[in-house]
Amino acid sequence: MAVFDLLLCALILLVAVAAIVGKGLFRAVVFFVIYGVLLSLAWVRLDAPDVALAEVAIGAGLTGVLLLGAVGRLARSDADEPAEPIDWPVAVAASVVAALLVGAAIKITPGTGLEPEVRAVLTRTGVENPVTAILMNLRAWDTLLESMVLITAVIGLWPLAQGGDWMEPAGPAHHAQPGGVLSGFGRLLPPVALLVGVYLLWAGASQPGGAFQGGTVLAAAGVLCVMAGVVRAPGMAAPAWRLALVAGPAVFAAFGVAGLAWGGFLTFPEAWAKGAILTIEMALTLSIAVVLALLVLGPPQAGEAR
Amino acid sequence: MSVALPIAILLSSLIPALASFFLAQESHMWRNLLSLGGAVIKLGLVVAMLLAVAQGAAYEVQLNLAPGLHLLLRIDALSLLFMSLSAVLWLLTTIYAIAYFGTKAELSRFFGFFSLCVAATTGLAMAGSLISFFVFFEMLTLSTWPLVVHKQDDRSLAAGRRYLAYALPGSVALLVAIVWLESVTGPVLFTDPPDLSAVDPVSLRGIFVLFVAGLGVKAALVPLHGWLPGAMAAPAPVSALLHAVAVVKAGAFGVVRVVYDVFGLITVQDLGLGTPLAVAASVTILWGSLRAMQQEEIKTRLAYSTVSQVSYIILGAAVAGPFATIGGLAHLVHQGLMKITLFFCAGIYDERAGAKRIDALNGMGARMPVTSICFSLGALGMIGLPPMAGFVSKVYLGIGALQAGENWVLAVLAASTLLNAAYFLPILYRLWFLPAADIARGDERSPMLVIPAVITALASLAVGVFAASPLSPLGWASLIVAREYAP
Amino acid sequence: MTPFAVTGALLVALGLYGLIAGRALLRRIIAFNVMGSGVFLMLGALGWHEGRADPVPQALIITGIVVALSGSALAVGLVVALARATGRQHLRDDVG
Amino acid sequence: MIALATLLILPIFGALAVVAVPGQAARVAAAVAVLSGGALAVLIMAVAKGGSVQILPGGWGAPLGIALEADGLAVAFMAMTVAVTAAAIALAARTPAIGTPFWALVMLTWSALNVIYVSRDLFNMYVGLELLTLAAVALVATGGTSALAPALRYLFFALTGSLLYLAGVALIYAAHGVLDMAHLAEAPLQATDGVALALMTAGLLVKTAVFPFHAWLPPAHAAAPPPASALLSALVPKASFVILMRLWFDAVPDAATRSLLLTLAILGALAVAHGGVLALRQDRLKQIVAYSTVAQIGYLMLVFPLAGGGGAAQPWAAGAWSGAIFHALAHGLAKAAMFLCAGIWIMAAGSDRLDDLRGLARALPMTAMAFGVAAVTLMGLPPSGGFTAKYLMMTSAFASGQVVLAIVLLAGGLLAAGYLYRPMEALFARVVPDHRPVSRLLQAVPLLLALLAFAMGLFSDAVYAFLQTGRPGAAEGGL
Amino acid sequence: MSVELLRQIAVYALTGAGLVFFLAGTLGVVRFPDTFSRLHALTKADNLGLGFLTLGLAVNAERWADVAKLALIWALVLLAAGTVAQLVARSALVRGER
Repeated sequence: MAVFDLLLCALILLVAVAAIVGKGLFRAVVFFVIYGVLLSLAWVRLDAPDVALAEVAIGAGLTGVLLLGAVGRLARSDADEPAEPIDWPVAVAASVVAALLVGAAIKITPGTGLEPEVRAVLTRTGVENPVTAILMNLRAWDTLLESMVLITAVIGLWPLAQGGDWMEPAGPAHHAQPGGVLSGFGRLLPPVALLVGVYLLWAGASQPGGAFQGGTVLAAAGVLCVMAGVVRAPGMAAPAWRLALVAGPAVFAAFGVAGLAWGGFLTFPEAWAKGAILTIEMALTLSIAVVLALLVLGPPQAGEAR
Repeated sequence: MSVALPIAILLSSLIPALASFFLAQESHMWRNLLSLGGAVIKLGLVVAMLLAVAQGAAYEVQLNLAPGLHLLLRIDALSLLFMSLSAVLWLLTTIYAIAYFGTKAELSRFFGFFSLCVAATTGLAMAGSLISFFVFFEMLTLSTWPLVVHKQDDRSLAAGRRYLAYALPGSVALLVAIVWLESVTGPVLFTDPPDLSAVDPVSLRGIFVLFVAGLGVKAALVPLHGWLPGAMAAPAPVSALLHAVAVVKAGAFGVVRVVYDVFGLITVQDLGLGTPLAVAASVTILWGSLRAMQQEEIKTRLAYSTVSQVSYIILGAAVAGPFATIGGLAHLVHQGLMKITLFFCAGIYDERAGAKRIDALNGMGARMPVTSICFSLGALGMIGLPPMAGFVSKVYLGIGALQAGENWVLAVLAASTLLNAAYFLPILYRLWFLPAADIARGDERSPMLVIPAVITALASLAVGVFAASPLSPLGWASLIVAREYAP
Repeated sequence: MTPFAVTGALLVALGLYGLIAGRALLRRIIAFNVMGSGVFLMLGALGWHEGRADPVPQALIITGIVVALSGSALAVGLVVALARATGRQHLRDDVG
Repeated sequence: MIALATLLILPIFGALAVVAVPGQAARVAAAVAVLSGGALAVLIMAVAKGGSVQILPGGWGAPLGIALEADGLAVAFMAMTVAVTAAAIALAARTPAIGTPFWALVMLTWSALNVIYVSRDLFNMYVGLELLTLAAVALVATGGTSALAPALRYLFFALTGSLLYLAGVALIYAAHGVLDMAHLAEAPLQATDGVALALMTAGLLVKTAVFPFHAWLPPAHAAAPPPASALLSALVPKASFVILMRLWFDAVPDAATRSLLLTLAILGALAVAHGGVLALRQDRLKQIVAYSTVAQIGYLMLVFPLAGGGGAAQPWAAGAWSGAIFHALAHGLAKAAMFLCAGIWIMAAGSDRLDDLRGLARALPMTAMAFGVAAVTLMGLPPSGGFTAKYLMMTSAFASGQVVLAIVLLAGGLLAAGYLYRPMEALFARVVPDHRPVSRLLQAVPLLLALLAFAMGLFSDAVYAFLQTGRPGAAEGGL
Repeated sequence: MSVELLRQIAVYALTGAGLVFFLAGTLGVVRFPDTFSRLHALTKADNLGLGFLTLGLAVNAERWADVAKLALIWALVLLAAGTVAQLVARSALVRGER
């Protein structure tokens, strides 16, 4: 198996170099998506299925779509894109950092980390999957802040909209032929995606999965619906979208404050921990789906022919 | 150890200052009431404190800024001397300023910063530790700048820029000296002088030089006096109170504090710093007088005269003889009274007769007799004609120099007396003996301008004549020297 | 699993190079993501011990990936807005 | 404990409420400001009486969970944040060009700051830093199309900084198996910690915009709308500085080598010089004030070499450490006041070019006074908090023999006088320009902030004593 | 020749065939001149390859649930590949390639 790992590592490095220093912006983005997929393979080899799922869904998937959309909008043909000249002083600095990091990575003998402690406490967290236990209970404060980071990204894009206000639907106008293949595909896939997303959310308690991975799949389904013209793109005008956007962190924070009543900030009583976590995760998945859809579609551009 | 009085004195000018900032331009009545009221109350409080101190009362207030950083207000004879001088003169100058400005613009701002300045000066007088002195010293710099640039024309803005260009590096030098000393000896209080044994002589000299440099800017020692003549662009009340009393005296007062309460006279002599300081003061005295002779305008001539006169005080501090110290301290008050009279008269000439240049003063004696008499009294006093105040301080300085064996100081005093005569007598000659130019005008119809000048002129006369009595500044100065610094 | 840790370290350096020396803004965003995933790979690989992966780094990495996405989304939004407003695709020529 | 939780959660609910109900954005922000003020008062009392207040979210505590602790330093910074943010909100309420995103981003920046101040967990600080960065960059971007390029440069610098920091955290976790600072302090130093700490420090220096990583700060802070730049300049770089202080004073005090202290001293000195000289050459007020931030941040870096320089003669402990915090607080208040003044003058005279400001002292006296008071604080002249800071740090410098650093402090003060005098002189020009009147109430906002900096100077004894609660040992002993 | 051995052989045979078809598809993409023929190669070969691969994995899977999941994956990928091929073809047409 070591040969496979070495081969995988070499491939990852090669694709990463191609993405960063290779010729052409569109090629770089394609290489980046491939890099994401290879990386999730690496996570599978490292027995981290949750991370593999997150990496391929969010890292390769959504970020890839984001970048592809951007390359499309920047509308620069690839032909005249020169390969970037090597900037030697920075290269030297980077290689020094590389040397330091590799040296450190080799010197560190991986220990058990906090794995035994987590295992000991797992039963009291209300979920079986240790990663979800950490995310939703042990380090719940990090996850709440992380969902706020997502909201910040959306609000950050808000002033970039044409009129500085994001009242029209998100993203560029889409024209899919009504009877065409895309609209057909757009009607067929979403129900399945919905099923997979909810499954991922539910399975998160005991197997790899969880709010973020589920949310991403739902977001992808949402973006597809918008592209297929099945649904009008979400926009800040509709209060429903805004509430959906805010639901996740709001529920999470509400539970946090409620926790003050019986133990402490963000404390879930062990009896209802599983129920509480699942409610939070459902709200979180909804919010994440809406946020990621808005992020991928980007701020509204009125009148730009797609 | 009652705490209320010193704080009350401080507040008596702080509260009017802060209040008048918020007054509208039109409410002259309220503003005048505030300033005059503040001045009267302060004078009353200072007199009350004088009487109490005479019966042996003592005052000390400590406001902790940081554990080592105490704002200590402590009353001793020296601080009382300087405080009573500034209280009296502030009242007179406020009256003068109200008449001088009438209804010109930006008066709320003016009187606000004016009272803030006096608050800083009294705080400085009462400061009981080096750091408290520095805090008020800097507040004085900051509150004087808006007064210097009050007219907001290019000339006064340039003067303001020069003033800060000198004052801020000066404050840096002073701060370095303070922190350098305190980092070795711990916080320095004027009550118990720090034991300087821990500091090696070389850095002790360095600290002393930095002290003199920092304070010298305000005391207008020669190389550092550049800002003073330019500051004459400020309106008359500002140059009268600030550049004759508050700011300049603060520098001299600081040097006296440092020489006596921080280093102690013996250490200064042992380190061999007494003579160089005396030389610096003498150079300033002569240089100031020489430059004064070349000035065309009244106020710039008076400014250079201030530069030289203030150094008498520093000379008194530098010379080791007790009489010199008494002479120097007495001169602190004498010079204040005489110089403010001259500035008042210069202001009246400018305001009433539009006479800024000296050659415009021909025949003013006839048209403005009272002002001219006051001016003459002040001028003669400055020259040091017996029995005027100037003569008393110069005599004591001379005797002190003899006691300390510094005979060359006598020559300096004599030379400066001649130079004073050289730049004051021509003015007197023009006032009384030259015929008035035909278009000359001028009247003394505004009593509120003239009365303060008369009072200060008479005071400077009385201080000279009744010098022997214990109540006079001279008597007071000898009390200070006897009680505090028996060398 | 040191090979993955070493790869992570090299990816960090590669990403750092791209982030600083990149001319086209989108390329710098890609470099940012590569550097981020490099750090996560290093963190994850060093947490792997005899067949069992330490769950704490996994949770941190999932949080990190989502944060990296938000960063990239904001960056892409800004780049597109800048390109549409000024037609410029890089920050190199002006001061900085 | 309830008060601390409220302070942490309020801005988060505020941000969510603003997104949910954009119409009431200004009112929500005002309500959050008022309630936070109340919670803060309760917290100050609690910490003053009973020492640091701790929260263990989820009840797990370190090393598994995250430990949050509000000690003197954290509560002081939270207090300054409440004051500055409330003032910025007050001014923004009356600035026409402010849209809904601004309000939400102010709330988000605020919550990120509170998170960072109280966090004791290295990764939690990373998430806080990222939330702060994205909110701050977005705040800059609200400044319109001219603000896009500076915002992007800010984002790339900040993201590089965060990832360098994260790389360090990864190495620390891999070597020690622990993220909590208290546990890290007890664990023996490992061989790889040198690299990890170097990376983390480099990352944090980039985010604090210390020379030579400061290129992003002036264009970004000048391009943002004035209330936003008040928050950006006064608060955002301070957060990563707090983490740097926690790292070196709480987590690994004995890992600090001579070379590190020397480097930080040199970078600090260069920042003071570079920021000051460049500020002298700007002709727009916001540029001057932004470069002044670069210079003032240089002072903060001097705390590392100066710490522990108290010496026997001083009757106080941890002079340099407390001085640096005094400086950070006083600078925050004064800098926010200055940017709000700039905002008011832009409202009145239309632009912040120096020659458009000529004569405004007569037209808007209160704002000129506020700018004057803030300038005095930045120059470090008494009676301002800036003076107490400079005095404490200078005494430590002299006592520990590092006189060069005292010279840097003084030179910085003079440079500040230099570049702040030009706007003052322009304000005091005689010509009264035609300007739109600004209500006195609005002018009072920056004046209040500036006077707070003075009050910090006058009552510095109480503030000093408060800062000592939960002070790390290394602050007195030195690195 | 236990059932187990037979299963192993079947798995290897099927996955091997799948890989061969993937290889063919990739070769097609590299060698063919224009977009349409590349698309042709890609969709045909890769889908077949995928079919064999999924069969091989299904044989290898222990539980029926996994087989169902594999079938779902196979169906979805086929659907996606078809749609994408259509879209790429149309955009190539729009861009005027004949």
